[in-house]
Amino acid sequence: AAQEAVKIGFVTELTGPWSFFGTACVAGLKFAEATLNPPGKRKIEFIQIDNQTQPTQAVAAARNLDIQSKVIALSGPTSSDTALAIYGYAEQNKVPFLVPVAAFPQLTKPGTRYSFRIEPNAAGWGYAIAEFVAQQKPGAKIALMHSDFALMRAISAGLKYQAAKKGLKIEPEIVFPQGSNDATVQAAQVLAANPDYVVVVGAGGFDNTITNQLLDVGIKPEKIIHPYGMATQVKGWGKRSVGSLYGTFFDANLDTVTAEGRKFIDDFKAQNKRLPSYVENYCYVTSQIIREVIDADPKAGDDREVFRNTLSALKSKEVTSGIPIEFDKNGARKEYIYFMQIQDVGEVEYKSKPVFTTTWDPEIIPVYDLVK
Amino acid sequence: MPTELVLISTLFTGLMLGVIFSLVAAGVTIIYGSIWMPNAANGQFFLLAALALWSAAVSWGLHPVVAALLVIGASVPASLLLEQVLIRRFYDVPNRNVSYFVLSLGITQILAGLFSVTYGVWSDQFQIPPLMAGITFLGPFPVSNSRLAALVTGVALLAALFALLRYHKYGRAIRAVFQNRDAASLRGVNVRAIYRLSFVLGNLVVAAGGVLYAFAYSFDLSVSWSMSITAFAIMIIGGPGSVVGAVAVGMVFGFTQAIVSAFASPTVATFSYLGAMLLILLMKPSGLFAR
Amino acid sequence: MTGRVPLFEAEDIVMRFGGVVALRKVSVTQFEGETLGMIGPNGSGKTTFVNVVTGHLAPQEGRVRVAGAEVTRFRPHRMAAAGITRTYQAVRVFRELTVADNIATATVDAPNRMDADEIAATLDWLQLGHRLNVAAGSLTLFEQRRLEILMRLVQRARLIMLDEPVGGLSATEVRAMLQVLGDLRRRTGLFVIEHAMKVIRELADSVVVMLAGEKLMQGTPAEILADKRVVDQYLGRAHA
Amino acid sequence: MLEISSLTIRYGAFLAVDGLDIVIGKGEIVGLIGPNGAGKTSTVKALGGLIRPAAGRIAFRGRDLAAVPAHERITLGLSIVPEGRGIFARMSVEENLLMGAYAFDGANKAARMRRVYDLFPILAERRWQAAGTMSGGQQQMLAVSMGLMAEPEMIVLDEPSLGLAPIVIEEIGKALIRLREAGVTVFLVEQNATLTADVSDRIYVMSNGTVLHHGTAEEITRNEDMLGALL
Amino acid sequence: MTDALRKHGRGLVVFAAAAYALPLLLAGNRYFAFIGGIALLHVVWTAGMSLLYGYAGLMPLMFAGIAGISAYAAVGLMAAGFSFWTALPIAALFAALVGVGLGLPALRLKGFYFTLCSLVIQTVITLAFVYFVNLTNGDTGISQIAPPAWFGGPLQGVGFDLVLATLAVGAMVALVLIVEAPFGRRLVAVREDDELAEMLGIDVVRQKLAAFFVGSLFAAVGGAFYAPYVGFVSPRSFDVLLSLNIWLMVAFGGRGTIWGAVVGTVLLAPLPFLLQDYYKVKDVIYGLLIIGVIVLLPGGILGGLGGRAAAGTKSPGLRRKEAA
Ligand SMILES: Nc1ncnc2c1ncn2[C@@H]1O[C@H](COP(=O)(O)OP(=O)(O)OP(=O)(O)O)[C@@H](O)[C@H]1O
Ligand SMILES: Nc1ncnc2c1ncn2[C@@H]1O[C@H](COP(=O)(O)OP(=O)(O)OP(=O)(O)O)[C@@H](O)[C@H]1O
Ligand SMILES: [Mg+2]
Ligand SMILES: [Mg+2]
Repeated sequence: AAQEAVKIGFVTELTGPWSFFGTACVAGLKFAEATLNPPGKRKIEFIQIDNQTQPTQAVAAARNLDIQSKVIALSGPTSSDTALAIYGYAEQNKVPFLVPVAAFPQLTKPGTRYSFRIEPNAAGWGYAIAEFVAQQKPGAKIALMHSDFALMRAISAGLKYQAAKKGLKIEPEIVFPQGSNDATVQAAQVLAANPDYVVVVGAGGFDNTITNQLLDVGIKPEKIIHPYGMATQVKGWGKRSVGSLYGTFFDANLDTVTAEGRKFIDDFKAQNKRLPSYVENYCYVTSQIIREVIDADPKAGDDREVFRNTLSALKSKEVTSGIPIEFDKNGARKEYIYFMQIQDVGEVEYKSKPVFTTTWDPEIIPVYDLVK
Repeated sequence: MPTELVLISTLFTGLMLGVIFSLVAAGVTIIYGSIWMPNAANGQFFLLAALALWSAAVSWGLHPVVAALLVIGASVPASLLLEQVLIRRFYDVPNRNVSYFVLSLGITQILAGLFSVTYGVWSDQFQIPPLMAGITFLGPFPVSNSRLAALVTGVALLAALFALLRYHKYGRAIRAVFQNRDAASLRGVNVRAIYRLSFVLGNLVVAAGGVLYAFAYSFDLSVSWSMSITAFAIMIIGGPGSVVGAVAVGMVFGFTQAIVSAFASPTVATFSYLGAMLLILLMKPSGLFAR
Repeated sequence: MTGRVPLFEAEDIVMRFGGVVALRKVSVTQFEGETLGMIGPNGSGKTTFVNVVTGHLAPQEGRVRVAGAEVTRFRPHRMAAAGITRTYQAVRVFRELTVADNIATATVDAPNRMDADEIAATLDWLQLGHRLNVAAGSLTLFEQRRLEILMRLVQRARLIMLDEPVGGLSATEVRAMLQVLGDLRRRTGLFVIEHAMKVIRELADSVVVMLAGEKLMQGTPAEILADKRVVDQYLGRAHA
Repeated sequence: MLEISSLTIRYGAFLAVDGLDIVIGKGEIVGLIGPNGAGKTSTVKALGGLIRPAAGRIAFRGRDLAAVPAHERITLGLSIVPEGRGIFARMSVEENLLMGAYAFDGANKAARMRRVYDLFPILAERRWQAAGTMSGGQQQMLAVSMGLMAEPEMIVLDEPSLGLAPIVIEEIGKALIRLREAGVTVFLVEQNATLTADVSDRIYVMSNGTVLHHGTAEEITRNEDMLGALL
Repeated sequence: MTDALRKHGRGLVVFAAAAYALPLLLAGNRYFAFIGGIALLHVVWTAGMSLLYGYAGLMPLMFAGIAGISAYAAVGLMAAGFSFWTALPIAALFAALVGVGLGLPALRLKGFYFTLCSLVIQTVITLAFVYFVNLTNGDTGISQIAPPAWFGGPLQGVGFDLVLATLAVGAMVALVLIVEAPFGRRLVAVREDDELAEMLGIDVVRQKLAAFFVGSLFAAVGGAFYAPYVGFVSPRSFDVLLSLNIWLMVAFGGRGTIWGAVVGTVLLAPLPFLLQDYYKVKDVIYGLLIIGVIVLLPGGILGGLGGRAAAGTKSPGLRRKEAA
């Protein structure tokens, strides 16, 4: 009998300040949808709603999908504030919620039951940066520049925590308010402090501004570390940033990409005239996970508790990279990051090589206390 | 050497931001001080210019200077069209400042919506290719020639604007129309022409601010609203309608942001000038340079 | 002259605007039952004086007393409560509100207001009864001037300071207004600023002459009209 | 010089001016007096092009003004000093005078200003003062001076005596007579019948939007009834 | 007092009937009921704005900020162990007082400068919400706000909607009573000509402050209920756009008319939700709607014709000379 399709609510940032993330995510999802519904399997259908990068709209959209469309699970947000807003709704109303791209630790704080996160948490990224720097140059001095966003605060908190343990010095630390437009003076301050590394934790266009101004005053690209890098960001930093470093969870230039991952990269590049990066990958992987949940237990398509339990017990691998997927009791994944060094930046593609990779347990550092 | 470095970079930043703030606030205050329109959409116009420049220079591959001139030039027919279709309808309305405010909110909403669905997906990529290559050292502090050029152009524009309003009879006519419209008309001032001219000139200056900003910094869509608020704050403190006030206070804002963010923190800087505004208003409610 | 009760006493008032000294040590006392006039060239400080007495301006020096109590820096609403009120050189009513609403507004914070019957009688006297539901802004100037007075009367003001009450009225209206004011001075204290000598002559018991911010002299209308300085500096040949 | 025929002005349904006819010859001082709300200011506004008449014709030096926008009328030689003075309060005296000659690009403004300062020396003394801070009388002189900066063929003054001290009114009267001697036509719109009678060659008496009486100043002042009503 | 109720009685009864019927009619669909509840909350806000803008002539654009302060305060108090019903009055009072404190410098400004200044204040408040992370949790906001307790259980669903209906009706009754009381008359006088009002014995500063306090109280009460109703607050929940929207709803419906604000609210508040599927054109539609109203009905929907007539009665011909 023709079963009804399984409906998944996908609330993401199609407009508003984070729409470059949301639309990238949707681009990744599109590729997965092409192979998502092979004949003979129960159909999975994504219902997309824009949240305008607005938490209130995100809650309303979640409510709309839950009640009007009767979705079995929610997914989609790529920004921590919208994700947290939906998180509250999902936990209160017992709707399974699979977060593709949002790194704020509290999304999987102890006691979380219905929310699951694919992306490693941001405090962990900071931890990883400290590990990386300590390995490159013990006792190094790090200049930290970050925007006053929750995500950026979380990264910085992790970095500071681990840096102290590893005997690294953080100086200066510069916080920019949201909507900043200038970093000239701060670049000069960084130059004056002469650090071994500069960690640039910016968002959107401001990331480019900081990077440009650091390069302008003569900071060497090899000293600059970005905690995360998407294809568009790398393009934004441009050719003169060759040599600088960025963290990622999936990259076209990784050694570990699987055959399916390679095909995804090539197809995506052909269609979008740029490489996919971890955002596209995670949204691609999200649909794969949902498929596996529905296949593992047919009842998961009709019962939210079953869906939740099946997802929680899932042991799988990212089809694109072969990296294991497994959730802990709070819905967090075993975490990992790659550090890449940029080799060349072109119009469509860029070249970079992995220089460091590390994995850790979600609670190796006290993330949930570090970041409220 | 390090203190000198920080000092010079602070001065440079103060100037750079000050010039851009001044341009936008001057544009806003010209329009307010002639047709009595508090244009909440000025930030969107500012952003529109920056985005148009990006499209022209990056997507169409025009030379940055050509693209800049094209964008600033295009603001004239665009303003004229808007004036024809909407602005002039309210010239004779009694409390038109409120009508204009509502109208400009509507325009803000429309432009914000359009930008968000068109340019939104590239909002981490807005950078303009440099105007010129190379770096100049101001003492120990290196500045890219491109930003230096933007600064010099901005200063020149402000000087030209100042001269126009100060020494050309058009400047006096704007003030006359604002103070006593019927009387100005009886003295031979074509009031509607002055209105139209002011609207075009004001927007042109705002667009120039947007273009220079785009050369000096990369930007994203959120810059529009913060620029609107900043321009309003500058206008109120400087005394609505006063271009001298807009430039003076614009510079103060630029330097405040630079100095406070260098010696305290960038976050405090944002608070500081808005707080300063409240303090100044407590002492002098009509603004510093009220005409 | 003992036994006379002062309505207000202004003593050595100095009022400066930046460099301009609008009032230089001006002292004026008005007694109950007396109508005071004030004349003087343009810019001699007449309106400023009223502004100070009614609390619109705080003088740099000097004191204002009402019923023996110091009220120098009182704001206008407290002066109104003390019974000291004024009209404006440019007529001023709530233009968008009806006449009835204007009157109601005048009574809303008046401690000593008239009751409904008295208001009705006053309305009749000022011939505004038929205009109650008209927006005040669409009254004629003369009607607006009468409404201004009415709004002070319903508060039972003890003193009304009138700043050029016949300014802009036509000759016939001036005559009618003079009658109104003539009756009015029997009901309440009046202080009248005017350039129209006729008004001063007919109403004032005593006239203060202002010149360049100073009180030049005070006297009966006949006395001041005969003064050479007043003729030379204010009235001109035609009135000599 | 000026010919107003069947001028009609409406505000919505309200008829403010109703078929007004006035003729003014070159070099005359003509007075227009009438009570409050007679429609005098409305007439002046129509002359200045600030409101559009419902019907009628205004011809200045033979030219129909209907098609001439407000701001061009001054270049034809018609200079209007509006009710409430029409000065620019927050500009200096000198800037106000320059505004008076705004429409005359090629003119020798310094020379014009000198002539005005000769007429009202107090203005020269106060040339840097903000107009709005001057006394009423000085403001009125400035307003007349602004009107003269256009070196007009004809000047129209709407209630120049309003709120002025008697001696200043007298001064203004003298100034008007000097103007006539210089060949300027004067149209004096007033409520102050004394001033008008003193300086005018002819007087129109207006009420309820139409001309009630018209005659030489002597004829009007000799008419006992009217004298009673006006003075 | 009874006069006021008699005068607006019909309107109030109709409004109350509609307000209570709405949650009941929409009870079958929690999503639509939620939108209805949000609209009722907005009625509380616009009632306060109506008082300030329509009657006192003040046009503050910091309502969202005040609502936000109240919401954060209520959530904070609840986290500290207070019940919602204890937290509500404390938070609302606190927010209204903070609003008055912040508004003090702005209240010295005349007319439109006050508005622009309040816009800047709103921006500062939003920045503060982001900046004081320890109090507000920064830009991530606070989620999972517990519903208020209500007769032993949590206040949820239709129950909460009916409470909001009561709140909205209460707000409108309060507005009617205030407007028709002497206080309302004083406010109108201050709006029309504050100097003259003062001359007539009205303490203008006090009236403005009182009006601002009362208006802010409306904003604050709405804000305190917003938090548990939506279950989530963040700086963006109370940003300048909300402030502008609250004011727009009043202007849109008709300034200075009791029911205009309600009409404006009912039409505009649900729009962003109902247009959620049309996100590409949503803002454009909203903008065009605003422009359309200001061009075609400058006085707002209810005030439309009245507004025009009022503008026409101005007769500058009667304006006499300005003070020298
Ligand atoms: N707010 C002010 N700022 C600056 N100067 C002022 C102010 N108010 C009044 N003045 C000045 O004070 C002086 C006195 O003005 P005031 O209005 O009292 O004159 P007046 O006697 O009422 O004149 P008039 O008969 O023309 O009404 C004038 O020189 C005037 O310019
Ligand atoms: N803009 C307007 N709208 C409606 N009515 C007006 C307008 N302007 C003037 N009026 C009316 O037209 C009539 C004539 O006004 P006008 O100002 O021309 O009279 P006036 O003779 O100049 O009177 P005054 O001596 O008071 O200056 C008056 O009744 C006035 O109320
Ligand atoms: Mg005076
Ligand atoms: Mg007149």
